[in-house]
Amino acid sequence: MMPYLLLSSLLFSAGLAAALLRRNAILVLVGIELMLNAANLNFVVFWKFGPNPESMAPALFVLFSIAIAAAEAGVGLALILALHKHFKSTNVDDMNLLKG
Amino acid sequence: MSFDLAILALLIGVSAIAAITLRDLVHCVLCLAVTFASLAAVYLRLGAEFLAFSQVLVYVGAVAILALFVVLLTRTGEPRAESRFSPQVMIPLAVCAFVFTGLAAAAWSSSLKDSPEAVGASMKLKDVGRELMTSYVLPLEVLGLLLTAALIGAAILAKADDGEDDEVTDLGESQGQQQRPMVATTHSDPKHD
Amino acid sequence: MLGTGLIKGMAETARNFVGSFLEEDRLTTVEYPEERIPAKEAARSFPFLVFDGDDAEKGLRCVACQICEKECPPQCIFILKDTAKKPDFVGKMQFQPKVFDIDVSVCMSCQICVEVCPFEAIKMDVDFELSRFDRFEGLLIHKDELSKPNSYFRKIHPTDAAAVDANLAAEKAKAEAKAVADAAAKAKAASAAAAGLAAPAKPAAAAPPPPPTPADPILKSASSSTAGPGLAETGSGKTHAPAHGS
Amino acid sequence: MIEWADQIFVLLKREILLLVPVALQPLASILLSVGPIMGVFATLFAATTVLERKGLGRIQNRLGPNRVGPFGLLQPLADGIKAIIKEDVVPYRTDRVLHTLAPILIMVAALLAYSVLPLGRNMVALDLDAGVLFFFAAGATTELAIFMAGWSSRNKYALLGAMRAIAQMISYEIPLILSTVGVLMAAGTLSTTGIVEAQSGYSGLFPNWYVLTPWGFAGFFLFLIAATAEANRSPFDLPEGESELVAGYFTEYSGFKFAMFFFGEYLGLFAANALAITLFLGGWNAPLQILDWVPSYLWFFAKLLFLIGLSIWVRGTTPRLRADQLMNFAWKFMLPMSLVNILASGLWRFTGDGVLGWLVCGSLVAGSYYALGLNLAPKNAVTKRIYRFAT
Repeated sequence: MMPYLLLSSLLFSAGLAAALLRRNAILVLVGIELMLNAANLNFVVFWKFGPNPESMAPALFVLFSIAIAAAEAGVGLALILALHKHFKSTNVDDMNLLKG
Repeated sequence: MSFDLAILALLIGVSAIAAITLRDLVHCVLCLAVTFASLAAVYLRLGAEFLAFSQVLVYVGAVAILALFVVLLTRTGEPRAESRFSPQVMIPLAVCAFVFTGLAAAAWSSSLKDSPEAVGASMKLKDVGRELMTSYVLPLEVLGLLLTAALIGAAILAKADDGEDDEVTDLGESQGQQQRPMVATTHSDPKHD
Repeated sequence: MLGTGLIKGMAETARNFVGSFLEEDRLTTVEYPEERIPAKEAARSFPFLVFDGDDAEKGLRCVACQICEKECPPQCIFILKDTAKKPDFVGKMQFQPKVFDIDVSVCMSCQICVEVCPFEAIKMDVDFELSRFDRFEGLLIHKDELSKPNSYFRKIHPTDAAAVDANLAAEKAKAEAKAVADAAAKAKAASAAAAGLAAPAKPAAAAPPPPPTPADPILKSASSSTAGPGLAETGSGKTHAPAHGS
Repeated sequence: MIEWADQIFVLLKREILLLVPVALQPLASILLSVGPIMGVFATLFAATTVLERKGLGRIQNRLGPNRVGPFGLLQPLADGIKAIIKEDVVPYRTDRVLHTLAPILIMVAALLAYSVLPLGRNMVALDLDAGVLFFFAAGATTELAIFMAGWSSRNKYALLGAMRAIAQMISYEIPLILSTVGVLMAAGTLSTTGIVEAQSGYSGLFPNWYVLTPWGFAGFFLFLIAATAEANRSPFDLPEGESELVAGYFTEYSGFKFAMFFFGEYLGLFAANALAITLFLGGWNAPLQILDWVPSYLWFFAKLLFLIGLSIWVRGTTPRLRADQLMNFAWKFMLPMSLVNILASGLWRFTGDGVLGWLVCGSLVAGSYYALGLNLAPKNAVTKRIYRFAT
């Protein structure tokens, strides 16, 4: 169980680093996706190693999470496109105006 | 830790790090796709077939492709010479290291640490479907609503708004380089660094 | 209704598919190296040099006037004049080319050389199978290879050749008549000089009366009208045997 | 005897496995499943190329290839040798790694899909619980490979072709998956072998295939159309429209890499056709009960060849769609039609396969087909053009 959890921690920290460090908005979104995936991996691991492997709840939770992540990616990328239309840039540091 | 898991872990680690550090955005997203696919392999190894295939279908087949499209649609001329990372590097890195150690320590001190793998457990599709249609039918419907809303929202957000275009271009020209056609910019993509 | 057009189209292609096995007439192509469609009379590939008689050196019509060389748009013709002269078809002494090269990799088959040649010496060939292993030297065709007999020209372009032959025959006859007339005048002058000494000898060269030399356009139109049916025949004739598929 | 002929390959594999030491048996089992699949479908690819060229030739009143070997049957061999010994030209500015990986990935994705296809009774490499989902997951990877090919070439035609291909594949993936949902509902499983089992047996003279129900019939054709679009075949071959984009996303590929793309494309087509057989045409089941003695794999390949012939026929008939027609067809016809089809297959479960079922589901499917077709028809009917001066 330990290797899986370490792996998911690594994924989560990598995603966090991308979200905090990268300037490009797309990569910020990529980091968020990585963090979501780390959480999904944890769910599956806890289902497999946990006390109640008969329950389907973790699987369904991951399924919902995947679906929501897809929606989130779609809206997020559309937002980036809209921002790019305004600022001609995807650099999050450029988006420092409070007006649209 | 078995051999195949070691390979998968290595693949996930390397591709995730590559996905967040590479300069070329297309490479980043392709590495991200590798991460997703290897994660699906891990799910497969854990006996969650259905989740693994959903993961590939949704993440590799849709999210990564969508991200690639957006990368190509948002290219503006030559990439700027400045660093691809934010100016303050140390603080976020410290935060990430802290989060990693925290998570690892939590995992280490967990009471489930040495719990055995449930060998026979696997996600039978029939059970998943039955649960989905009985106890989780409301979340499913809400999810459908959410996806519809996201679809419409994304379409409206990404739609070209003709009315505002004039002032937008003024703002854009004052701020950055003029936009070049997509194809030409991908050609002039320098391979330095 | 949606899909009817597709079904109609698929029925048509199915008819073609089945029909191509049943009716040989449907097949629009021939199996090339074994069977070939005879060249159309107006076909042209690259220029060649015409010679009369059997000897390519002696009968060559080209007089190395270099008009074609100058007129050639892509400049694919190269001519070197020979110092020696030779008699042309009427017997007049003319220059001849020492070197006559055509680079068919450059030639664009425009036929301008043929248009400008005053001696009917350069004509368009129909031979298209000119692939060589050497791209530079191989496609530079020299005089000996360029020279082809008039009979070949008659075979590939019968209408043109008939007109050209009639034209040349007329010119030759005109020249001969002139020669005869000159000779007669000379003899007359001589006989006038020797007046009364001898009976006026009839010119021995009792040349046959020169054939009527109609003006060129008339001749051309006449020949082309006679060649009309022949042209039509070559145009429609599909002489290949329907032997394929078996 | 009949039993033996049907199961000869299964028995053969079992016998060979017994000769292998126990430690190596899993590996040997994999190889014994993968090797024949690759061999058989590579041969089928070779046969299809020559069949397609001859068929298209006949459709256009030509002879087709007939030079290499008797009746031109060795043509694929000559093509293969040519592809292998041809120079591999890689443009200067390409992204080398991606440029090399793309054809490999496209082949891997196409071959992966074969692991869940039942080629005969007990002849499936991987009997997964979620086999159909696996098939679509493998197919989704193809898009990534196409993008890699188009983007790494640094060629505007390649990039445009890749973008078109991806947009088209994403649009048609939805009706492709939705058109299978009716079958999945009826069979109650996502396992390919389970679906074939559900279609075995005969009611009267006819087999219990899903194509012989109103929703199955519509679903079959929806699936075939969507699969044709997924495989980028005519009339949906915009991504590689020669008249516009040179060769689309594999413009900058030559030699063996090009052959791999070609191979991958055909493998994708075969896989989609094989899945159509599995889902709608009863898999390896015989069409008539009295023909049950013919080995099951022969039925499978006979059906596969039939569908391949159909796709060649369609390719020889249809002209290329315009981009807006392509998208309109996907979103305004295929998608609603497949949704209606799911509804019809749900109704079928309650009405049964009697007269009532046929009446209700049949009229639902036919009516929506007619209505959606009307909607798709051009607003201004095309009339014969009249020239004022030319006669």
